[in-house]
Order: sequence, then C-alpha cells, then structure tokens
Amino acid sequence: MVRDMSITIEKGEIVSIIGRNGVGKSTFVKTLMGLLKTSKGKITFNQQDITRTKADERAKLGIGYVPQGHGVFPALTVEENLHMGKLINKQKPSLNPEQVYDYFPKLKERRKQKAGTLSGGEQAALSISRAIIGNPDLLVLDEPTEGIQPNIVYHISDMIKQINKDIGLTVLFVEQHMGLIQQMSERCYAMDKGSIVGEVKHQDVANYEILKRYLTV
Amino acid sequence: MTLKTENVVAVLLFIGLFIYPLFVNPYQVMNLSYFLSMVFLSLSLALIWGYCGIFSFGQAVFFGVGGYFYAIFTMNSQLSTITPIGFILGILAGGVVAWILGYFMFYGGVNDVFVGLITLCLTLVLETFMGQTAGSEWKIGQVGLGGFNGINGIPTLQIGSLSLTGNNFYYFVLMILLIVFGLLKFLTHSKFGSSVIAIRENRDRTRLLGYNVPKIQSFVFAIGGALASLSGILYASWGSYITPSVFGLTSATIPVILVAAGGRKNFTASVIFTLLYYWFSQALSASGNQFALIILGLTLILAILFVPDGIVVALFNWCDHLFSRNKGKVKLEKGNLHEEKIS
Amino acid sequence: MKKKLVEKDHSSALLELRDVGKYFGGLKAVDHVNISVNEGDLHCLIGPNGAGKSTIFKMVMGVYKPTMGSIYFKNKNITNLKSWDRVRQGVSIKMQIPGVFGELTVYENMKIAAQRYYRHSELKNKILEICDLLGITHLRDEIVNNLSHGQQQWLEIGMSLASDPELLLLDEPAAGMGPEETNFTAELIRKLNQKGITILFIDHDMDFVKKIARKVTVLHFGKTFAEGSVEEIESNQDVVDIYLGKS
Amino acid sequence: MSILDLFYQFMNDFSFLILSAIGLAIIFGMMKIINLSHGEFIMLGAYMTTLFTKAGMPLILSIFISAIGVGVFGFIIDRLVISHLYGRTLDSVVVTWGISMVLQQGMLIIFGPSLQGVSTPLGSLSIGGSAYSIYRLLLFVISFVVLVLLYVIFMNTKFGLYSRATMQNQEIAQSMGVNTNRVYSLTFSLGAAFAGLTGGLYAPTMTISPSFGTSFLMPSFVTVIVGGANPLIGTSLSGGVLGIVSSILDALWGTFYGRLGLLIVAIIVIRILPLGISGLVEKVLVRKNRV
Amino acid sequence: MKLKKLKFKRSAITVILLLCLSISLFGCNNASSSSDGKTIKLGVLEDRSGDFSLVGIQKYYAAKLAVEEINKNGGLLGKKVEMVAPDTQSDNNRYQEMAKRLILNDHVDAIMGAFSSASREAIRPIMEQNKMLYFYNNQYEGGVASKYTFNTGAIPDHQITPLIKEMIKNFGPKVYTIAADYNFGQISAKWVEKTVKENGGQVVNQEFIPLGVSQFSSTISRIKKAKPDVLVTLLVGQDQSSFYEQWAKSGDKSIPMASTVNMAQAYEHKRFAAPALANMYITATYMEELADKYPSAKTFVDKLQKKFPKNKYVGMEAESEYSGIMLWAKAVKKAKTTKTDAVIKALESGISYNGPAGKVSIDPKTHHTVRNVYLVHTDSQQKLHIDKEFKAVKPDWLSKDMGVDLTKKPEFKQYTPLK
Repeated sequence: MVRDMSITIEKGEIVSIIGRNGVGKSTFVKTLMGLLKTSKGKITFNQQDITRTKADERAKLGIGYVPQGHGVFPALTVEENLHMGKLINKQKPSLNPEQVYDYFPKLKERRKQKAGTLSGGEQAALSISRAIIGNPDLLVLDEPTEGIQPNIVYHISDMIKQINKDIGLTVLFVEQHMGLIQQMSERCYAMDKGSIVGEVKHQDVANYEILKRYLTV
Repeated sequence: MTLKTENVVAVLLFIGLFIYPLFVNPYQVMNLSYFLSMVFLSLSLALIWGYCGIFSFGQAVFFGVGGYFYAIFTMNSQLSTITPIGFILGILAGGVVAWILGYFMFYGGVNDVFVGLITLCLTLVLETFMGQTAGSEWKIGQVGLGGFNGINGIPTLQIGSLSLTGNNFYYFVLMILLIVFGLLKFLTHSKFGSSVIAIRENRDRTRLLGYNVPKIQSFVFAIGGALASLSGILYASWGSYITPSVFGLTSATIPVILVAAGGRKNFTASVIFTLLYYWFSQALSASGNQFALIILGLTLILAILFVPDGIVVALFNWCDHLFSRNKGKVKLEKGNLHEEKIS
Repeated sequence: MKKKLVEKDHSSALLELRDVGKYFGGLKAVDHVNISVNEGDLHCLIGPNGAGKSTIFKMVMGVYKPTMGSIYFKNKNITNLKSWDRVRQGVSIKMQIPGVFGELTVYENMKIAAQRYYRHSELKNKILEICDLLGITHLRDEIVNNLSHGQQQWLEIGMSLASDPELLLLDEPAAGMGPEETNFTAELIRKLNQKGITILFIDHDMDFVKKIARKVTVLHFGKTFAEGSVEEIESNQDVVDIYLGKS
Repeated sequence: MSILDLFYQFMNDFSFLILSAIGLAIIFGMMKIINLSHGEFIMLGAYMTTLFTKAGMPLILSIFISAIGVGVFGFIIDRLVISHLYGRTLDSVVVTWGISMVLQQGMLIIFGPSLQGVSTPLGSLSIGGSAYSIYRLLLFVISFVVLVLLYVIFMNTKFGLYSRATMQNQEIAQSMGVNTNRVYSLTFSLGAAFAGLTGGLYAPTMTISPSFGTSFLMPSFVTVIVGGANPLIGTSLSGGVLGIVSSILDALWGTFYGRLGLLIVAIIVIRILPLGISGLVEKVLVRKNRV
Repeated sequence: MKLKKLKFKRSAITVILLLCLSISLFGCNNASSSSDGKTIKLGVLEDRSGDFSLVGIQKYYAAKLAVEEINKNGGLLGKKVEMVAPDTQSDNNRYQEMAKRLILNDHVDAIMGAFSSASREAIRPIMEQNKMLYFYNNQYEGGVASKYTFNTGAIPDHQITPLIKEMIKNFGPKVYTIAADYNFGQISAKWVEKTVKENGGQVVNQEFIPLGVSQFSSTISRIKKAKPDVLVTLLVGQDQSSFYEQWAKSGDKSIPMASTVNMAQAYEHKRFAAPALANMYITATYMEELADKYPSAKTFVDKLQKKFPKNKYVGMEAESEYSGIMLWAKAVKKAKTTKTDAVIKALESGISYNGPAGKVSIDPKTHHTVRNVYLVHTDSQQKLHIDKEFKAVKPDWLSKDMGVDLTKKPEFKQYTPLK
C-alpha cells in the first residue's frame, strides 16, 4: 500500500500530507504510529530509531495521535478520555486538564458526559485535547476535519496553530480539505498511489492551483 | 481436478479405505466403520462453518435427533425391513429440524457467534430434557425414551434381507461417505457452492448481488443438519444404542474441535483429522494410560497454537510447497504484509 | 440537456426518496431528505464526510431500514423490500469499500455476481462481455487480492452490472485511482449511462463530478443543502463555503 | 412455600449465577475469549482453598489466597497460550477445551478422585421455624461485594480505565501509550482470580473433586449469554432476571423446570437481543443521552 | 515474507512432531495385544478418569488384586489370567468401543465392570450379541434378567427392603424421597415407595433432581415444610452429593436420612466434614469399617491397602468386583473350561464364595447374589455404628414377582417396578 516514502519534519513545523481518498495516507499514518508493521525502511524520531518500536512505546516517546474519525472512546466520559492521553510522552510532565480546557472550553462543560454523545466537532476537539494533554513532541492528525461543520474546522485549526506556538509542538497532519491545508500547513507533501509525488514549499501553499493539482489529479 | 496434495490424498484415502478390510480383522473393520460414521458429523460442520461461515455448536442436536428418530421409528414397527425407511426419514427429520432452527435464526438476523450460543443452549436443553425421561410416562408409541440410560436394542440397518453388520455395514458407510463426499465437492464447485462461499466471505455484499442470504443459509444449515443426522443414525445402528449424552457439552464441542484442528475450509482435512482423532483418542483410552486425556488436551493446544490453519491443511500446504518449489510457482499468500497487524 | 431533464421530470422518476430519514440513536444521519433520480440520468451526490451520502445508498439498497419516509423505485414502494428483492427489481450498487471476494479469481467473482441472471450457456459470454467493457479481461484468472485498488473497483462495478440493473448506485467509483484510471472510469460511467442505465453516484472529486454528472445534489448534515446542475452548484456560495472550501 | 423461603431461594440462585459467571464474563466481555476451562479455574480455587484450610489456615484467608493463586495461574496460562489467541474467538474454544482436559485429569492424577472437604462455617439462622444457612446469606452479600469491587476496579482505577479503553478500541488505546497486551493479560488474570474466588467460596458447600467446575459451567454460560458483553451491567442484571426465573419455576414445579427455564430464557434472549441485556441497556442510555 | 516462512516452518515442525508422537503411541499400544490361547483373558472396564473414577479406581484396584491372587495360587486351568483393562473415562461411548474391542480384538474370556447403570446398559446388548459372559459387579436399581449377565452387587432386595422397614419401625411412617432424575433414581424411588406401602408408611413427597445440579436450597425448604420422619436420599454423582453439606446447614438435622448409595460406595462420611453425613442410615454389603468387627473384611482391606497405598477407601463396589472375579474363577475351575455356556452352567449351579463380606452365592434363577447385608448408621460425629446384620438376603423379587427363571428361560431385559 505504501512504498518508498521519505519525508522529514523539523522541530516546530506544521507539515501536511495531502492526497485524495485511498492513496495510502491512513496506511502511512498507521505505519508511522506503529499500528502497522514497517516492512522496509527506517523511522527515526528525535534521533532515535523507532522502526521496531511498538505503538505504545512510540506514544510514550512523545508522539500524540488524533486518529481518523476522531477515535474517541465513546463509552468513556470526556474526563476519562482526557486521562487516557496522559501516558503520552513520558519525558515531559503532562499538561493540566485546565490548560487543555482553555483551548476548548466546551469540553469543560461536558466533562462528565460520555464522549459518544458529543457532536462531531466536540469529538474532534476532545481527540485533539486528549493527544496534547500528554505534552507530545509531535502531534499526528489523520483527517481531523472529517464530519465537522466548516466554522468549527477553522476554529480547530486556529487552536492547533495556537498550541503549536504555545508549547512548541511539531504537527504532522493528513488532510484533503483544501481550506484547512492552506490555512494550517507551512509545508506539504503530496501523496498518490502509496508514494510521495511532490512537495509543496512554504511559498506555494497558498497557491490554489498547485494544491488542487495534487488533490484532484 | 488439479494435481494438488489434497486431491491425491483424497483418492489414496478412499482406495485405502476400500481395501482396508482385506488386511485386518473383523473388529478393526467394525471399529473403523464407527469412525467413518462420525466423519459425517465433522463434514456437516465443515460444510456450514468452513464453507458457509455459520459457526454452530449444535451439530450434536441434529446428531441426536437423527439417532433418536431412527430408534423410535424402527422400534415402533417391529419389522426389521423397515429400517431403510427409518434411515431416510431420520435424515430428513434432522434436515427439517435444522431448517426450522435456521429459519428462526437467519431470518431474524442472528449470525456469527450468536448462532453458536443459541445452538449451544439448545443442545443443553435437549440433554436436560432427555435425561429425565426415564419414567414410563415418557413413551413415544411403544418405545420408552429411557432417560439418561437412553434407548437400547435399536435394530441394525437392513436392506431387504441383508443385515448391515461387519463388512456389510463398513462398505455401506463407505459408499455413503463416498457419495456424500462427492456431492459436497460437487456442491462447492457448483453455482450454489459459489454463492455459499460468497456468503462466508461477505454476507452483505452477497445480499446486494441479489442473493436471498437467509434462505441460502437456512438451506445449507438444513443440509448440515441432515448430514449430522445421518451420522447419528449410523451411530445408533452401529451400537444399537443412543443416550442423551450425545447432546452433552462434550459431544457438542468435539465436532468443533475436529473441524477447527483439522482445517475447517477443507473436507478432505476434516475426514482425515476425524479418523485420526478417533483412532488416537481410542488408542489412548485402550492403553489405560492415565495421561491419555492430558496428551489429547496438549495435542489440541499445540495444534491450534502452532498450526492455526489446521494440522492436515498445513500438511497439504507443506507438500504442495515441496513439490512446487522446483517449478518456481510460488503463489502470493493471502493478505498484504504491510497490513499485517501487530499483536 | 436541460430540456431532456424537464421532459423526464413529469414522466416519472425512476427512484424517489420521499421524506426519508435515518437516525442512529440520537444521531440524525439522514434527515427528511427528498431526492428523485430520473430515468436515464447521471446524478451525483456530494457533501462532506458524514453528510449521510452512504447512508442514503444503504437505505436504497435495504441495508438500513429508514427511520421515516419511503423509497419508491419505478413508482413502486420498495421501503419494506429485502435487499435481494430490490436487486431483482433492477437496482444495483458498487459499495465504497469494494466487497469483492479477495480469495477468488476475477472470473469466479463475476460468476458469483452473474450466475443468478443467466443460463449456463450464456454466462461465460456475458461475463467476458462485461470484463471487456471494464478492460479487465486479461485479469480474469488473477486472484482478486493481487489486483490494484483501481482494478478491484472496476471489478466491483462489473459485479454490480451483472444483474443488468436499470439503476446503478456507485459509491466513490474513482476513489484511489490515478488520473488515467479516473479518466477511464469517467468514460466507463458515461458509456454505461448511454447504454440506458440510470446512474446515481457519490464522489468527492469535483473535477470528476464535473466531467460526468448532469445533476448534483449536495448533502450537508443529513439534509439536502442544494440541488441543480454542476454549474449551478459550483456557483452556489453556500456550497463553496461548506464543501468546496474557501478559495 | 413462604415468601421468605422464596426470597432465600432467589438469593441462593442469584449469588450462584453471579459468582459462577463473573470470571467468565470478564474474560468474554473484555477479550472475546470463550473460556471453556472456566470451570477448571473454579475447581483450582476450590482445591487450593480446601488444601490451605486443611493445612490450618483460616478459611477466609485461604479463600483469598486461592483467588490470588488462581489469578497468577491464569496469568501464566495467558502468557503461555491465550496471548497468542487474542481476537481469535473460535480458536480459543478449542484451546481452552484442551486446557480444561489437562487440568481435570492432572488434578485426578495428583490428588486422586476426591479430596476431603471442609465444612460450611457459620451455622444457621432460624426465622419463623425455618433455618437459613448464614454462610449462604453471606454468599449473597459477597456476590454484591464482588459486583461493587468489580465496579471499583473498572471505574475507579487506572487499570480499569485502560482496559475499558482497550475494549472499545484496542488500536487507539495502544497509540495512546497503553500496553494493550499487558491489559489483556491482567484482564485474563483478573477473570481467573474471580473464578478462583468462586471456587474458594463454594468449596465448603460442595464435594471437592476434579469435576468440581462442571456444575458451574452451564449456569455461568447462560448468565453471560443473557447478560451480553458488559461484564458489570450484563452480569448483574442477567443474574437478577435468571435468578427470579429459576427460583420461581423451581418453587412452582421443581428443580428440573428451574433448570430448563434458564436455558429457554437464554435462547429467547439471544433471538430477540443478540447483544444481551447490556446491549439493550446501552442502546437505551445512548438514546436518552442524545435526544 | 520472512515472518511467514518462519511461521510456516514452525507449523511444519509441529505437525511432524505430533505425527511422531502418535505413531510412537500406536507402537506401544499394539504391543499389548499379544499371545493368544496361552493365557485366560479377563476384560475389565472401569472408569479411571472422569466423574466416576471415585469408585472406578477402587474397583480397578480390587480387580487387579483378585487376578494377582488367582495367578499366585496357580492360575486357572493351568494358565495365567491376564487382565486387559482399558480406561473407559466415565464415557458411555467409550464403554461401547472398548467392550467391542475386548470381545472382538482381544478375545477375552469374560468381562467385568461398569459403574453406572447407563454404562451397563450401553454394553449389555453387545455382550448378548456376542454371547459374552459379563459380570456387573455393582450396586444398582435391580431387575436385569439376562442370560449372559451376572450381577454380584447389591440391589433393592438387599438394601431398600430391609432399610425402609427398619426406618419406619424406628422413626415413623412419613417418608420423603429425593432422588437423581434418571433411571437409577427413579426406579429406586419406586422401590422405596413400594416398600413404604408394604410397611404401612406413607411417601409424603418424592422429588427428582436433574444430574449436575449442585444447589439445593429450594429442595431443602420443601423437605422442611413436609416435615417427614425419614428422608431417603438417592443422589448420585459429585454434584448432587453437595446436598449433604447444604442440608447440614439449613436443613433439619434431627430428621434421619436413609440411603443406599452413600458412604459404602464413595465414602462421603470420610470425605465430608461432620456433620454433613451425620444421622445417616444405610444398608451396605461391605464397608471398610466392617474390618473392626469381621476378620475377613479386615484381611481384604489390609491386602488392598498394602498393594495400593494410594487407594483412599475400600468400599462395597471394590468388594463386589473382587468377589465377582473370584466367583467367576470358581466357576471356570468347576466347568474346566472358559466356554461361556459351560461357565454359566457352573455359575447356575449355585456357586458360592467366602469373601470379605462373608458368604456370597449366586442365585441361579436371577443371576444375582445371595449375600449378607449390614445396617449401619452415623452419629453426630460421623462415626460409624454397625447396628444389625441381615444374613443371606435373597434377591428374589425377579423370580417371585416377575417369574424370572434364567436357568429355564433365557431372557435379555430389565424389569422395573415402574408402571
């Protein structure tokens, strides 16, 4: 599904991987997260080879994950969901729930509620909060906007940028929503048929035509 | 037919079974005819589980229904020439009971592990019920159900004046096995067979190709019931005896074990493994060795842990692999490595 | 083109969803939707993920039972029909995630799909005919798991054609295909339409939609948001906001 | 039969159903492993308790230690065997069947066909001319305590949180840093420990033999089937429902109908509610919350 | 791909190992069936694993002891007796398989064994079909009239008739019966009913408990409500014996219990802590404790325990098995052949043996035994007291009431008092 992909992300960057449905973006993310085995090649994180490291160990090294479709635990409460994120990044102390609620105040109101009863936007917010509460070095988001109203999409992207600034978080996200890509990313990799077919440099991200080429080929 | 180990083995097996009585004493023939009778039970599960993806714990139900039906029917009409009718009606009875149960489940949308659970409960109901029918009020016609002790003195099958015992019974069972085996092979290669496999692979998609899935499932379940019932009848005729323990948890589990450990998607494997298992467990029991059950248990554990596709199937693949290596014709194995899950 | 649509409108819609809704627990996946697909049309459903497009397809096929409303096909109420009966009435679907049988060959897959509808003597020819149309004839003895994603999609389309449908539902027919493959698929869909098959499809790729669709319905949060020709939709500012993105 | 007798009967049935099912429910509900050696885990608990008590240990302590002992045993079994079968529900049937064979026969070889039992402690309570075993009343209380304990473990501990998360979505839990394999192992051990506890609790009331566990197997499966996937809600509700059904049928027509009733209720429940009572409860809760 | 290959190799190795294992087992197994004609072969079918092993193992030891003693005293007809004893695993299918195997493959001269009635009924037809001499050395519900079967254990004539008579005389007429819900329990309960009526008593209730039930609180409250003078318990198996512990706690221990299956068979009084089995009256044909009073009983216990120190108890079925084999040996000696018909004839001559429990002799008409019966009860500490000895009790219900005479009219059925 995914072959011969090489990408590099520097500390503090916000990088996106773009491409249409079914080009292997999710497979790539899962391989990166350690949920699928890497059959070839090497993954390093903070100068450490993590190719053979298991998913839970990778999380503890500081990779936060926002899965496709948000992946909140529907039968756990908002608080419990947040608590699940505290295992991420053993090197740094976890954030305080209050700090996270600051970004998404709605969650605080609903903290005793089951996550399955939240709206799509709130679930996305929860999923992101859950990942950042562990104070990760790298945040990986897999189509964070899926099933979310447009106004919330932009709120969420603003928050991610904010967090990126506040705690120096590196962000890698996979997306096909044009607006979000343009608004958030500093750099893009374009994917097709399981490999990287191009890189969109910082100055070109704003260029609608270039992006569109990769998204709709 | 392609030249695969499985086919070669199947042919050799049947040839071997045909000439077997020439080389052994009558006891061994009779004993093997008992094992062969039990093969139908495994085949019934291999059909519905391996080919149609319906997991049933309830083949014991139909086995027992067949056995009891045959017993009650033939013992009520004192004529021994009536046994073939009892034989045929018994098979139908098993099929009908299975069809009714299948209808009740599949049209109600019960699938997967829940079929297993319903059938498990049903078999326990029957065991509990039949166990307490020792009283004389429990009678069908002139035949008392006999409670836990079961029914004794069931007439052996007789065709015309030919009583099916010893070698006769052996060849009778073997012929039926050959026919059933052939029919099953034919069935799975037929139009109907491909729709059955389609249901196993993807129930929803098959529905959307215009197949009435519950109907096909009920039908396959009914055939499985008839086969299990056939097994029960042969068993009752072999030992002239049937008891409620045929409905017990052990009896319900054994076909599952045989089919799972032998290789469930393969009829030949089910036949071979059933024969092996019965022979092996009997040999252990006859040895009087107190470690018999431990050895049997460990064998099953090891088999599933290290040969998850089934022991016999693994052997087939291994042989295929050996012979085809030189030709350099290596088929890609199922599933993409990239998508292999950890843990 | 527009004229033709108008003509067909009052004659009769082939498929009609009247006030259909589907709730999962409290989630309104589809809510009071009215859609009618005219005979001979090439109609597209678009909308963000989670807007209820696939749910509508599944209700049309009888995989889900609508919470409310009713579905008409050829002016007959099929709301309570079982899936297989709907297929026999002439509706067919290619699902989003290909439901091909991975361990079997292409030919066997086609056989499973087609054997219900043809006599044995015709079966082979019919299968080859469809394979030709899809350009997968050379792959007929290949195990499906070894095919590319695009080839599997075509096979799935082929399987849904086997029942000679009057209405074909295609859920993301071009997903995961490269440009050439996408073009081929577009061409294929147009060809099928010309042969008289009414097509309702879902896709994300606006270029692809523009290439073939004659009518577009935009869904948003389970509701019909806009409907019209491709040009009308593209110039609708609201649609651009919610779906096509700021540009 | 007086109301008091009927209630006593219900308490007995309820505690028996709950205690026999709880270990199985944890393992099936959380891991989707059908543990056919559940009865043998219970048997192990009973053996340990009996042996420890004979060796002079107070009964309570030996029950407690046996529960831990069987838990440890479960952990070993998990590491050796079950951990290779996560997610393979049907293979687990064959393997646990094999384990149960080995355990039963192994016990027979080591300790012989029977063990001298310990007598039921705590005498009896006399109300209105009928005597009620205090130990049995205590078992009823304990079955509640076990449910509460389970609630605390699953709702108020880190392990509980991780295991609930793992049950809902193993992959995502893993990518949150949860070692899901360890969670599974611990869950299996916990289930085994509760089975051991049950064995220990019933050891003083029953005959100790290698087939000790078999009489628990049927009620435990029926309770789990009727209860559904959620070990807590499912088991407690289905224990309640089945307890009422069986005690009433039993009182009206005798033991046989009580037993038959259990099975028939189970068949009806699966047909109508394949996900069991807890499936129904969850559906209702979600609906309430959302609308 | 590497991973797959590795897995593949591993599975191939496992398969080969398993095959080797089974072939080697087959090898040792074949060795056992050897030398024909040089020995007299005795088949013994007893459960050494599974539910019934509690009694099966005792019987197996007793059989081994008997055969060894016969061989020590010069064997039979100048030949050694060879015992062929598969493990029937408490499984009735196994009984059938093994019975056929013993007859047709091992060509044994006689078969001993079976514990439960169901097991006996599973193999009795096979014996009859093959004209095989069969000894069922076990206490049971009575009534088997079969030309080829000899029943050396206790039957209701021995146990229930005297027991109920004594109980009603000593404690009162109201009897409550709980019995296992299968053939043994139902038929025995009928016997109890019959005897109670004959002695002017009244059965206040009889309750049948399905096998495998181990929880008895509803039964206990029903019994307490009926307030019987005597409680007859005909419970079977490990699960059902849990009744006593539960009865001791919430029942009424002042009601005396009477049973034909407990203590003498599976030594519950030794296995259960007092007072579960307190105040229990039984009739037995043999018990380990008889050794205190009767020297012959003591010798038997000593011999068995010396040879099999692992054995836990010497109960009445062990004695039946032992005496059964000895009776058969005597008959073979008398007939001077092992041919079934001749041995049956010798047995029907009313052969007898002075065994551990006193004199046991064959009743020719019914193929059962005339033997001594002991009334025994436990005190509150579960200590045994031998109250009474009934000398030479005859098994004559079959011959008197049913008109059975196997010496004149061969039959192959089981009579029951059930109507």
